[in-house]
Amino acid sequence: MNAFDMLLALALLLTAWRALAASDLFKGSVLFIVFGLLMAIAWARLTAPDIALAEAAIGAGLTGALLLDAVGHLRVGRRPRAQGSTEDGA
Amino acid sequence: MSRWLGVSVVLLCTLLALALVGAMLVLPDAPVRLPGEVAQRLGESGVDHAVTAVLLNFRGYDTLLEVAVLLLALLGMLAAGVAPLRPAPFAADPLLVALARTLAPLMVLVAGYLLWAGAFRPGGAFQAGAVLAAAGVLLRLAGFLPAWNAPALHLRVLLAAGFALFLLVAAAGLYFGAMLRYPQPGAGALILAIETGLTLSLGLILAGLFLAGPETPRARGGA
Amino acid sequence: MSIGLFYALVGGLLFALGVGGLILRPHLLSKILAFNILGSGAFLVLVGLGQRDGTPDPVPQAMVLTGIVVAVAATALALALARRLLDLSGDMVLPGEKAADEAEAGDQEAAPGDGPRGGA
Amino acid sequence: MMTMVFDPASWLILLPLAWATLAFVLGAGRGARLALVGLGAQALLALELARRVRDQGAHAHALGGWPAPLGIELAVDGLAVVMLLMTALVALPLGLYARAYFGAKPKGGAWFWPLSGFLIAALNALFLSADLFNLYVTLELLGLAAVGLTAAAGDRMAVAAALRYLLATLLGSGAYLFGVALIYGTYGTVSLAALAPLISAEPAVLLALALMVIGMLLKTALFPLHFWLPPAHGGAVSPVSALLSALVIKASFYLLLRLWFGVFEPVATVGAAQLIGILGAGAILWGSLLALLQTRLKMLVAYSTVAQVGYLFLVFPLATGVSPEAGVSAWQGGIMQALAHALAKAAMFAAAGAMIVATGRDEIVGLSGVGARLPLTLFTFALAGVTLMGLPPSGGFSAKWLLLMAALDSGQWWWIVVMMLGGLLSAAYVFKVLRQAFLPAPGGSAVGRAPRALELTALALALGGILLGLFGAQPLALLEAGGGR
Amino acid sequence: MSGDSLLPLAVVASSFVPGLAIFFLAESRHRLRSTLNLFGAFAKLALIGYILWGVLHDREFVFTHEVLPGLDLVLKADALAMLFVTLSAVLWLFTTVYAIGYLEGSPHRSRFFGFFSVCVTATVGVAMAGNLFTFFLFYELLTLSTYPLVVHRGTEQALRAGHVYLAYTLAGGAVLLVGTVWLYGIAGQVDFVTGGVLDHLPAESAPALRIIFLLLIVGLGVKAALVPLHGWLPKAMVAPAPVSSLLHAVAVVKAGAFGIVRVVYEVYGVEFAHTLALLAPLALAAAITIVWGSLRALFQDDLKKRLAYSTVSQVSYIVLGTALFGPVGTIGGVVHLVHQGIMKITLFFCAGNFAETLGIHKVSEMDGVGRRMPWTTLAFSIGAFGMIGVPPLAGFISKWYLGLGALEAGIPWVLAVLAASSLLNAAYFLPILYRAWFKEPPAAWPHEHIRARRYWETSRLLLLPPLVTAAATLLVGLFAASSWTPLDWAKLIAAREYLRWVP
Repeated sequence: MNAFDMLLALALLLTAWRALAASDLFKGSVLFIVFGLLMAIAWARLTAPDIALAEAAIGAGLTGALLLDAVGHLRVGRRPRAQGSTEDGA
Repeated sequence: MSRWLGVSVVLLCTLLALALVGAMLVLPDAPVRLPGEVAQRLGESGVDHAVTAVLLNFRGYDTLLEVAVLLLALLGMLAAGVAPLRPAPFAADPLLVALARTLAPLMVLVAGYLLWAGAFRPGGAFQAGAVLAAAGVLLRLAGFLPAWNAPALHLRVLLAAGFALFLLVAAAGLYFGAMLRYPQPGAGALILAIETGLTLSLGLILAGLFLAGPETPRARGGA
Repeated sequence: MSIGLFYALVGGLLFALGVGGLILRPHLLSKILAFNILGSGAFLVLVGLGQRDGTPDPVPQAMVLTGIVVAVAATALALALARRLLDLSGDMVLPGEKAADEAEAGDQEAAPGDGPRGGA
Repeated sequence: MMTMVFDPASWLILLPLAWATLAFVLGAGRGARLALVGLGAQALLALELARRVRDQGAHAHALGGWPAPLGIELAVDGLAVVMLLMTALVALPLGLYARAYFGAKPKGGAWFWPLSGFLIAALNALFLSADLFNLYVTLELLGLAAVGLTAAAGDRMAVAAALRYLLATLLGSGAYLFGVALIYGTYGTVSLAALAPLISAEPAVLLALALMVIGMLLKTALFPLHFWLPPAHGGAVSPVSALLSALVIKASFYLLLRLWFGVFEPVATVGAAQLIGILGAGAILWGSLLALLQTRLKMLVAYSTVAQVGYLFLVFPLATGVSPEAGVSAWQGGIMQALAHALAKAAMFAAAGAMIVATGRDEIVGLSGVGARLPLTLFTFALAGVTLMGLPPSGGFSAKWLLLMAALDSGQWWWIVVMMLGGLLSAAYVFKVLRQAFLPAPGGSAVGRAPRALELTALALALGGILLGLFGAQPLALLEAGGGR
Repeated sequence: MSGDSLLPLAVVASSFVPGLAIFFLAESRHRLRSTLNLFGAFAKLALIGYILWGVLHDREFVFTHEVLPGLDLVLKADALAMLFVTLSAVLWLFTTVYAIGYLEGSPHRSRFFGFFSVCVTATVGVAMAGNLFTFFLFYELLTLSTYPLVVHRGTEQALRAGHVYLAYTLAGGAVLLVGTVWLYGIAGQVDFVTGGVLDHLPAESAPALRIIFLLLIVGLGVKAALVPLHGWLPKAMVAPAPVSSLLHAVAVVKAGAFGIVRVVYEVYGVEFAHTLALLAPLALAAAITIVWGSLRALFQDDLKKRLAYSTVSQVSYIVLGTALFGPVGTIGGVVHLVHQGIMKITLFFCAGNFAETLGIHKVSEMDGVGRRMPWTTLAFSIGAFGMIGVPPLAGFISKWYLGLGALEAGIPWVLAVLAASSLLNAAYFLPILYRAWFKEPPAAWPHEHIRARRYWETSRLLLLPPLVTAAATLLVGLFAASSWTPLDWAKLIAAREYLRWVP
């Protein structure tokens, strides 16, 4: 354990906190991706390269992409409802 | 949710955090240590990389169920009900299209490498599958792949193939004395076969988690 | 303190943070984020605590690989359902938590820059 | 070597996984026949496994040929076999029911078969697993399958309910996973067999137990963590409601029993057990009261589940830190309650589904005329009600008898008061439905018919609840033979 | 398992199986339904006849089935059981005949007769229960199977009555269950054994045993309609007449009273109960019920309600006899179990006939009904005189033994209660008889459903049962001293229960 670990830990906690606290969901999602990448570094520090790979690809990459996709849908999706949608009966 | 409840949840979580930290700080040494045993049995596992050996041999049963979980997530999405199939919903950025053209084949290559590497160094089916899926998503974003919410038969076969193969091997293990037991000389080959099947199916499933999403007003707007 | 134990402690904090967020944040996306954070916390403890004597342990590492895949599966299903809910109701908030959503929005306007109430 | 080829324990996991996968490949709305064959075979396998346990006692099965703690073991004992039998014998009639139901009302049934296949595989795997981390994976498998089935109803309420359910179940398994992590950190293994002699009252172990217990309480929907259950069970399509209420919540309860009275017995305290008991009492009273206040039939039945879950948790105060006789009584009573509730609640949701098919609505006031038009279904509902009220002869009564015996033996009279009050309240909500159904149909409203298969399968389940009361000695003997505890 | 051990099960099944079959019959199959009903009733009688013959030849008929470890379902044919079983089976036959006539053409008959058969099954089970658990099982089955009968008409009033009925009986059942489980916890399997099974318990369990006794009596007292637990009975009068008949004469109230007899004699043992000083309070409760019921009966204009309050009062004669320490009192109580059944069923059959034939529901409408329906009124008169205790009718025998028993037990105030009750009985029955026989009939009856045809003042199926039971009221009184009468059996039972009795 050294200063780098300390910094990484602080960064992890901070990004997690901010990701949850963000009232802007896009910002939250981006912060979460940052969190995932930081996690990947942490895994590497724990001599777990397999997890680091998986975290970067799946945890940060895939989950982050899914989240951003959802945020995108949310931004577009909310608008027609506000104007009074007619086609949502289906 | 009342303010009072919020404050008490914060308080409880703080207490939880303190308790967890405190408890972990006073932990004595663990009486059982598995790394030694893993190293000792690595020779019998059929692969040289310890994590892969645990993942696909010693605790292969976890992995079998985990693939079922993935398939299940996709099934759940399909069951939640989605609007009928629509064509690619929006015109993609030309830059993205170019990127996808270049990157996608490269990613398939990387996936192949990861899969092969898993036997003796970090890597394996899941990472490879994730890269494949990423390629799929990229292609989707570039408009090369349609969204699908009612996968056709051939797609369903491919989605299930990896898991089905794994399941078959698990059942065949019974012949050798226990579920998921690999015959001694062929363990390495079997694991590679399973991993190949899984890579393909996992890539498809993970990509499917994007592609099989319900249609949203954005898609409607494009239609 | 070994590096394993250190990250395990961080995992404990992340877990508590995630639990608080999951309970307190009204928006579904925030809840899903919170679930992922609490999951990451648990993974860190699993590997970190297991390696607190300094030797890498492939067993918890394999478990975490499994766990990450399970988590992404759950996240994908949750997001798909949330999008479906958006389709059907026009919002991504569970019924009954809407009031809290608005109350929270009010809170944040009152105290901009203040952190979330969900956290350790 | 050949002896393992027909190992029923392994096949109980492999078979449903196989037919679930095949049903997925077959496509939406298909796979019913395949599933029914699978369910039938599963019932035979479970019976065969029960026979083996009765004759040869408990045994373990090291998967992949790797014994614990390196590998994962399946543990086949009395308790596991009883739960497997419960699953098999409830799922088979429900399968027949579902086929008839989706024949009459295809909505929400497109992916029912693969999803329920995975659900059943998850249940079987969970009951057999002897590895804490593997149990986590089975919990997630179970949770996602259940959520997928809930969401399949497709309407706004169902999707919202499914999401609420998903978040609750994820939080529950998250807490459990954290507990597992702490246990692995403390002892270096997650095998139940390896842990059993090691467990001691370390702070980390107590925290782990607390987290795992809370996680399981959330998944079993014990008051006041029941908020997610009524909308999910009440909002799903009827065959799904039956599966969820009868079987799924039993899985986390089973796991809790396993942990509390198994590896963690040395550190489980009377105070904590009493606390769980108080929550159970709260569930009995609050759930019954809310059931009585419901205007929708399926919500009433769902709240009844909240109440009945309460009885399950009386096991903890009644069997922790008491005399061996009282402990055995309570233990048997708790398991009897799980079995009885599985049969009765499956029957009740199935009967409710048949009534909804016939009347076309889910309101209790709409049931007038059901008594004349669907006497068999009403009779089924009443029989299921008998079990839930704990009247003899029924599994519910046997459970109540054993729990009362334990309460008296251990001098904890306060639980008796709760149980008696709960019984009367459940009579009130059951008869609320029966009374409405006895009323003649108002002019102009037409009560249709329900397919005969719906009525008969529901009846079979309800009769199962009664037969359990008459032949309860057999499962309990099995429990004993297999050294369930 | 030998045939003999299956016979008690067969007696129970002989009404259950036809009952189940009837549920599934189409509404229009009334001929098959009647055949099934009568077949069940006769089969049961035949089986009982065979068992009676066997009991006489010292054969044992016990069916045992393990329900839970240490908890058996036991059906057995002992003297007390056979007394009640025979009564139920005989009266079931008559009631079935009556009900077929009564419900002719009304809807939901399959449901009615189905539950009716289950109800009889439960009664027979209560009678033959060989231990407290089995008794409880059938006792609760009785509650469940009578509820649909009480609410059979489906009117708002019937449903309300059903609610009250359920509230009382289920709460009573819960109390009984607690008492039963507690007793099992203390004493192990609580079998019904002549002379009781508890007197070997250590002295320190006496307080617990007293509380358990209270719980059991309260639980049973609900069905036996002991004041103040009787509130459901008059309300349940909305049920169709055959139901009221069976409920009052045999099934529900009698199950409660019979349970009290079992608990006092064969669980605690009358001598042990006496030692624990449990009998005097029970006698007092019975006495209060007797007087209170009679008083309330006096003020009812509704004929069935008057009869209902009369039941409240009369059933407690059984309890009173049970609580009188001494064989003679026991004989009085046990014999009244049968006598009250025969008399009360007669009265209810007649009340049903008045209602069904002429639409008469109230005492004030009965002027001159004796001229229009002489046979029914005659039967009614015999039942009423029996209730009052006029010799040589059945009721007289009961009251005679109860009086003697009171003297024997040294509780003379019971005599006063008996006298007061008889006076009150006369006060509420005689005006009815006076109206019916001596007043002028009105120009038109309230609602004449069935016209008189030649000799038949009403439908045959309605008229015959009350005539037979009225004749029985007379005969069991007249020939009380011969063998094979209820009195004879009661004496046999009493002789067995007092093992150490030295008069």
